[in-house]
Amino acid sequence: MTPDAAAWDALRLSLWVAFWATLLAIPLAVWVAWLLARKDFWGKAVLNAAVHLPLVLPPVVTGYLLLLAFGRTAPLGQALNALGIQLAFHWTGAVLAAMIMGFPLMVRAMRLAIEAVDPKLEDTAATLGAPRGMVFFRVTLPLILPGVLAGTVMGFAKAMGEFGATITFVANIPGKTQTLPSAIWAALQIPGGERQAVMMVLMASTVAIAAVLLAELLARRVAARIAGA
Amino acid sequence: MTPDAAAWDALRLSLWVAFWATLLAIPLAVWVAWLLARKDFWGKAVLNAAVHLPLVLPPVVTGYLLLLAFGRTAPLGQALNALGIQLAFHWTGAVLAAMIMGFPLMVRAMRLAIEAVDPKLEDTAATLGAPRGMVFFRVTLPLILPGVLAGTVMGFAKAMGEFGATITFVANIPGKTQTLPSAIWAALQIPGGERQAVMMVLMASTVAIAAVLLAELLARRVAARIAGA
Amino acid sequence: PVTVFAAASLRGALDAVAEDFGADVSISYGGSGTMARQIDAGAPADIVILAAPVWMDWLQERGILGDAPRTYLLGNRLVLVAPADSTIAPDPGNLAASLGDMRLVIGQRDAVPAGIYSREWLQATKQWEALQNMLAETDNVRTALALVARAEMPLGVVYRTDAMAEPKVRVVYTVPDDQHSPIVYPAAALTDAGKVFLKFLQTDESMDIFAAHGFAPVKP
Amino acid sequence: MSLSLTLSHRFADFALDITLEAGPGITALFGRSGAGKSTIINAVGGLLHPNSGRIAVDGDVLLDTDLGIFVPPHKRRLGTVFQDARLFPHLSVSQNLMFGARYAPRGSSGPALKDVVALLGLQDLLDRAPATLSGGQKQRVALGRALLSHPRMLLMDEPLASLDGPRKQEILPFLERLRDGPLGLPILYVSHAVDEIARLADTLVLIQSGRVQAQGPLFDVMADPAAVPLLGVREAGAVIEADVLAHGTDGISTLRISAGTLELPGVHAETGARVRLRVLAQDVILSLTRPEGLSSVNVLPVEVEAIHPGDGPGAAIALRANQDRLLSRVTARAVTELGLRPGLKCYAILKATTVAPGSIGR
Amino acid sequence: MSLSLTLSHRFADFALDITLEAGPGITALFGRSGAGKSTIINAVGGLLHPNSGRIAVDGDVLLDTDLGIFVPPHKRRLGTVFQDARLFPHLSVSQNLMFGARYAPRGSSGPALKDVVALLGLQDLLDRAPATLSGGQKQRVALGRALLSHPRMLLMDEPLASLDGPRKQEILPFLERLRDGPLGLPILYVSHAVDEIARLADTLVLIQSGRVQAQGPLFDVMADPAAVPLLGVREAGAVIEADVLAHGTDGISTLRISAGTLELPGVHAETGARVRLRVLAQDVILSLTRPEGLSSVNVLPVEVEAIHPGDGPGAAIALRANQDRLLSRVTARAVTELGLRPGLKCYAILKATTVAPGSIGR
Ligand SMILES: Nc1ncnc2c1ncn2[C@@H]1O[C@H](COP(=O)(O)OP(=O)(O)OP(=O)(O)O)[C@@H](O)[C@H]1O
Ligand SMILES: Nc1ncnc2c1ncn2[C@@H]1O[C@H](COP(=O)(O)OP(=O)(O)OP(=O)(O)O)[C@@H](O)[C@H]1O
Ligand SMILES: [Mg+2]
Ligand SMILES: [Mg+2]
Repeated sequence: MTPDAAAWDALRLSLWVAFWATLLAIPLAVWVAWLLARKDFWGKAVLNAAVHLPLVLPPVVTGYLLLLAFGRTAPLGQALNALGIQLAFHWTGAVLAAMIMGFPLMVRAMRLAIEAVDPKLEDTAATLGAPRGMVFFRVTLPLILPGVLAGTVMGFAKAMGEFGATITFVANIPGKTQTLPSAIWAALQIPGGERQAVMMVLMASTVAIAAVLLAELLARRVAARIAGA
Repeated sequence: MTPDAAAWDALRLSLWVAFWATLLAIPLAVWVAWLLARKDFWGKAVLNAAVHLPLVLPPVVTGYLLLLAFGRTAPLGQALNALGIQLAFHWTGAVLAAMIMGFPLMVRAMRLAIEAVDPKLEDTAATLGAPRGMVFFRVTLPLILPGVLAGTVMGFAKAMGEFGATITFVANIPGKTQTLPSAIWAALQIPGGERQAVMMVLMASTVAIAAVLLAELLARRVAARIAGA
Repeated sequence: PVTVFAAASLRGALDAVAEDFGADVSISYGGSGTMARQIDAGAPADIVILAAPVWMDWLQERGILGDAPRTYLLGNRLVLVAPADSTIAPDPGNLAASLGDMRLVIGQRDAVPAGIYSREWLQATKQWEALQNMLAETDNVRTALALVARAEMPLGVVYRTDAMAEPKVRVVYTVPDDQHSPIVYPAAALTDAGKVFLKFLQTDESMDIFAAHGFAPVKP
Repeated sequence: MSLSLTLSHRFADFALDITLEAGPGITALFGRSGAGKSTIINAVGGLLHPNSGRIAVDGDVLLDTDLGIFVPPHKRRLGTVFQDARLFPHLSVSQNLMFGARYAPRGSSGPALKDVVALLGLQDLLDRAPATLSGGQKQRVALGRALLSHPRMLLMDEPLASLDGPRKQEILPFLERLRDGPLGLPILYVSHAVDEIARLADTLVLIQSGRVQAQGPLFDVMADPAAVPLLGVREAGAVIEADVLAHGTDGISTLRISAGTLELPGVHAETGARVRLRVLAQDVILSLTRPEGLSSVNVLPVEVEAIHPGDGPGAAIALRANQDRLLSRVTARAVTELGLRPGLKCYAILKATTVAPGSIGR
Repeated sequence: MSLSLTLSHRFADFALDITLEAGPGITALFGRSGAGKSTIINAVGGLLHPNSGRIAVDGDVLLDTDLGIFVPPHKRRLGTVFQDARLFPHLSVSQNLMFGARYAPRGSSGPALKDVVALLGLQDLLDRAPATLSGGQKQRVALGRALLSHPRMLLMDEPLASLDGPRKQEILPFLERLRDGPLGLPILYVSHAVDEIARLADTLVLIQSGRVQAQGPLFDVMADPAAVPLLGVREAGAVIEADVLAHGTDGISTLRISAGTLELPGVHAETGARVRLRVLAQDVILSLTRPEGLSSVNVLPVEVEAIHPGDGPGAAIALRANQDRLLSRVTARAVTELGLRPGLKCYAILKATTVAPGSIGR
């Protein structure tokens, strides 16, 4: 038995969604992680809690909240719609849902990496004349690369696997918003659909494992360069 | 409107499940993180991929897989049953599901922390006569404490929020396996159930945020001790 | 193409029916509550088919459906199933006796339509109280069915349509349809395309296919 | 160039209260471990925001806590060599070296990469990762990195502590050239090694427990017999200036000082140049008569100016040799036996080979 | 105690090939930056698994790549002081100091905590976090931590590099006492400072580019004029042994060596003790006649054994003073003027204040 066209569609969409979700989340996650790791500011606790919230809430709830915020009838959704941006019931919404669900994982990994950077190295870069932004891009960022990679792969895996929030926010329209997890879920709704589901589970796993191993490889390279091997 | 008794029951159970899931997962996660961070062995890639799998798979699938492995009719489940350990349809199963779902998050945080520990410090401890295990407990572990805390809080938050795998594996037995997320989900399935759901979402969020902030506080203490402030 | 939002338990039958429709049909399956909320939030559906009348009522109250009359498209029956190779022969009026220390699997009592019907039946036969601590509730009927199919639990209450599609279970009892509220699948067309598709679903050919999957026609 | 600095900072168990003025050239900070030297360097570099204070380089205020001025480190242009090397672990040696180059203002100048690489012996290390370097190699890269950032002043915290003697002997003249060359690069230099300081410094600041114990031109602080205990008995000695008269074929040069001529080996300055000589107090022998038949040919008529008995069995004798001041360390017994007293005229014998190679003077 | 070591290891750009034997006492490794000293320390400590080699301490084989023996570091009991302090950042100073105590075998002994704390001046730092220590303070804690782990041998990689002179002068005698006391603790000691090595070492190993250049008893390697260029011109000198005869009331002690008596300040040994004196070649002046009226009272009749002209303008003169060997560094011109030649009898003048305080000898 081979995966049917719908399964391939779902895989394609999932990859697309996960790709964009991860890509868009990286800079934001790095920034939030940096804020949480290095800055003290009013509302830091709130930000920290907010970042973790998608972990705690049942994904359906997150999906509903998204629907409430960005639905076609919601003011925010209407405003965005006026700008030509449609989120609810659209693959872009799946991207948003995947971003939000993966965000805590990305931020945490990057934050840990940032906390491990010796601020003395950043200070040293400053004494050599590098302004703040340059210090970040030439010292901090390269040093946290393994953490960024770790966060990215976690975010990507989560984006590939996200189901509850996605199906609630963008529904499960084959070829349009049906991601692999939604398709798997749908397959499980008919007796005998397990084989189709197993097929798709294997597809999802393969992609995710490939991503994990690729990230691992890259991280090893970075580490090897630092170790001088 | 106040939460009804069932909501309090669900909260109690969720806390109980999350507590055990986190507690039991910590040593295992630390160990796996250490293996992945520090050792090279045959099958490392497989282990790494396996740890990430629950992130990628829709939770329902994870729940089914658990059922396949630990169900009453599964050999493993029967073996455990013979030992008096019951998982399926039991809160212990919810603990297992929560552990598995939170595991990738815990391992990743701890692994990043371990990778940030300078092996030279561990070597130094060895030159002072400390055998491997002691080096781990007196040097490595205290140094990765912030990472362990981060992982723990992620695992705990995830355990508080886990729904899909849990309900598939242990179903929903009010007072026995009905966790807060599953109560929230149920409330959302009833027209007008939103208020009850909001109530429970607030309960879950409060607990999780408290956990996040507590962990933050502890991590700050540890960091302050190291900085000598 | 026609976009259909349909209750998950229609999966299979509805796919088969849609194959014969002239144009492209996209069917987004989901839980009734979720879909109702999605329709409310402006989902691009041409037609919605739910498994629970309450959610259709809810949509109507919110004025989403206009004054288009709702259609009760299909009906279904509740059955008691056991694993195919089990020899259990329960007394439908006293299930507790057959369960021993095992549990009866039903959909969530208040959340899953099949669970609601099951509760009504068990209440009507006065065994709800006795079974209170002998239930295992699931988040949808399919999970309930799977638990019985895998012999995790000896008995479960599911739709007849599910039982028919799953060879690993055996129907041990069909619940009389006067012991719970009628099981009906209300449908509402939201667009003209939806109306066309709804008409198509109601053709005899379509109804035959539904019937072959175990659905019963609804007599208004 | 001048550095003017007032600092006050409190750590849990330590208080720093410093006021110091340094003219152009090299200002050395000398003091025991924990005296507060690195803290000063950090404050000047902008890595420590002191409780209160004012720091100005050439009238350019870098910090003034009263006025709320705090110039961030990257705008200070003070190349810093830290006590620990602090190399960027993700960059190769050459990338570390060139890190600061792009932030140097247009038109600023400094030593060239190839000169620094050659001086520090880094030719074979350019592609290496810092993690693979030896302790001294790391320190050399850190030194090179600071030199190549085109700073307007260098802050150096024990930059040569883990280097071998020969390498130090190569680097010291280079630092002197930086100071004396067209850049006139001023250096704030922390060291435990008195010989390094005595050779390099123009201004010497002695720091003890967070306070300035003595400060002033090197000649004064070094030739002051009262500073002997702080500098260490074996390290005290005067510094005198000399003109190079001629270089002999055997490598011995003849130099003129105000009191006569000296024959010294290892003088690399050109004929006619003015050089600085360090004469350790312990290398100056006193004789009542002009000695004959000695291997030491440098004998100067001197007059005893003052006698400072030390804590131990030695005494520091301040001598005037025409315009120059010398310091001799003799035993207290010798003071009695030779009848040394202020005003006594006698002879100072300087061992030719014990005169530290002088730096080329200004 | 003896250390016997054969090592061969290859890094990308560096090859180490070492065979060395060290008897009891202190074995010094001396060599330029990047010579391979820390690599040897790491291999002995078990932190580097060399490509091939054999290491045995007192016949106890720690490594033998041929036999596949590799004793893990924690079983070697070699207290190591690394070039970088490597303190445990999460532990206080006192916790760092006591880290190794619990792993010491029952009945093993070593210096007491309070002695080490007093010696290293750590009294006020015990509750501090390593991050708040100065560079020298860190190094002192690292030193104390290694001392307190009751090792059977110490490996020290430039342990005093960032310490001030006075502190060094306190620590060196302590190390000597460890070596000479009941523990007889052997030490493998890396240093760039010749004076430290000349004072401490029993065996000296000169390492250059990963190879042993010279090794042997300190006296031999140090007094060998051929080693002068490796040690540095200003650092060469002989080591002689002397008996303390009497201590004068003015702090000057009288010592007997085979060729006569010396009057020296700063000798802290008891009357009757045997001490070791270092006489720098540059501090020995030669005279054809017995000089009179000099502040220097230590004059020994000597015979010229050999003359080694150096690369520069100086020459190293090997002298025999009865049983003892001395080294004098004079200018080549002086060799001619004084007519120095092997067999010539003349007088060596030793400046009393220039003799390095001797270590208490065996
Ligand atoms: N991991 C490594 N990879 C490659 N080369 C290395 C590595 N470790 C050390 N080296 C090289 O081996 C040589 C010897 O290093 P080592 O640290 O033993 O020197 P050292 O004698 O201790 O020098 P220093 O006095 O500067 O500390 C150096 O050239 C160094 O660059
Ligand atoms: N962050 C800090 N918290 C508390 N005390 C500190 C801190 N940093 C430095 N100190 C203390 O301030 C004093 C001065 O430290 P500093 O590093 O300036 O000494 P130093 O003169 O550079 O010594 P060394 O020669 O050992 O490097 C020391 O006693 C040190 O312990
Ligand atoms: Mg310092
Ligand atoms: Mg080294």
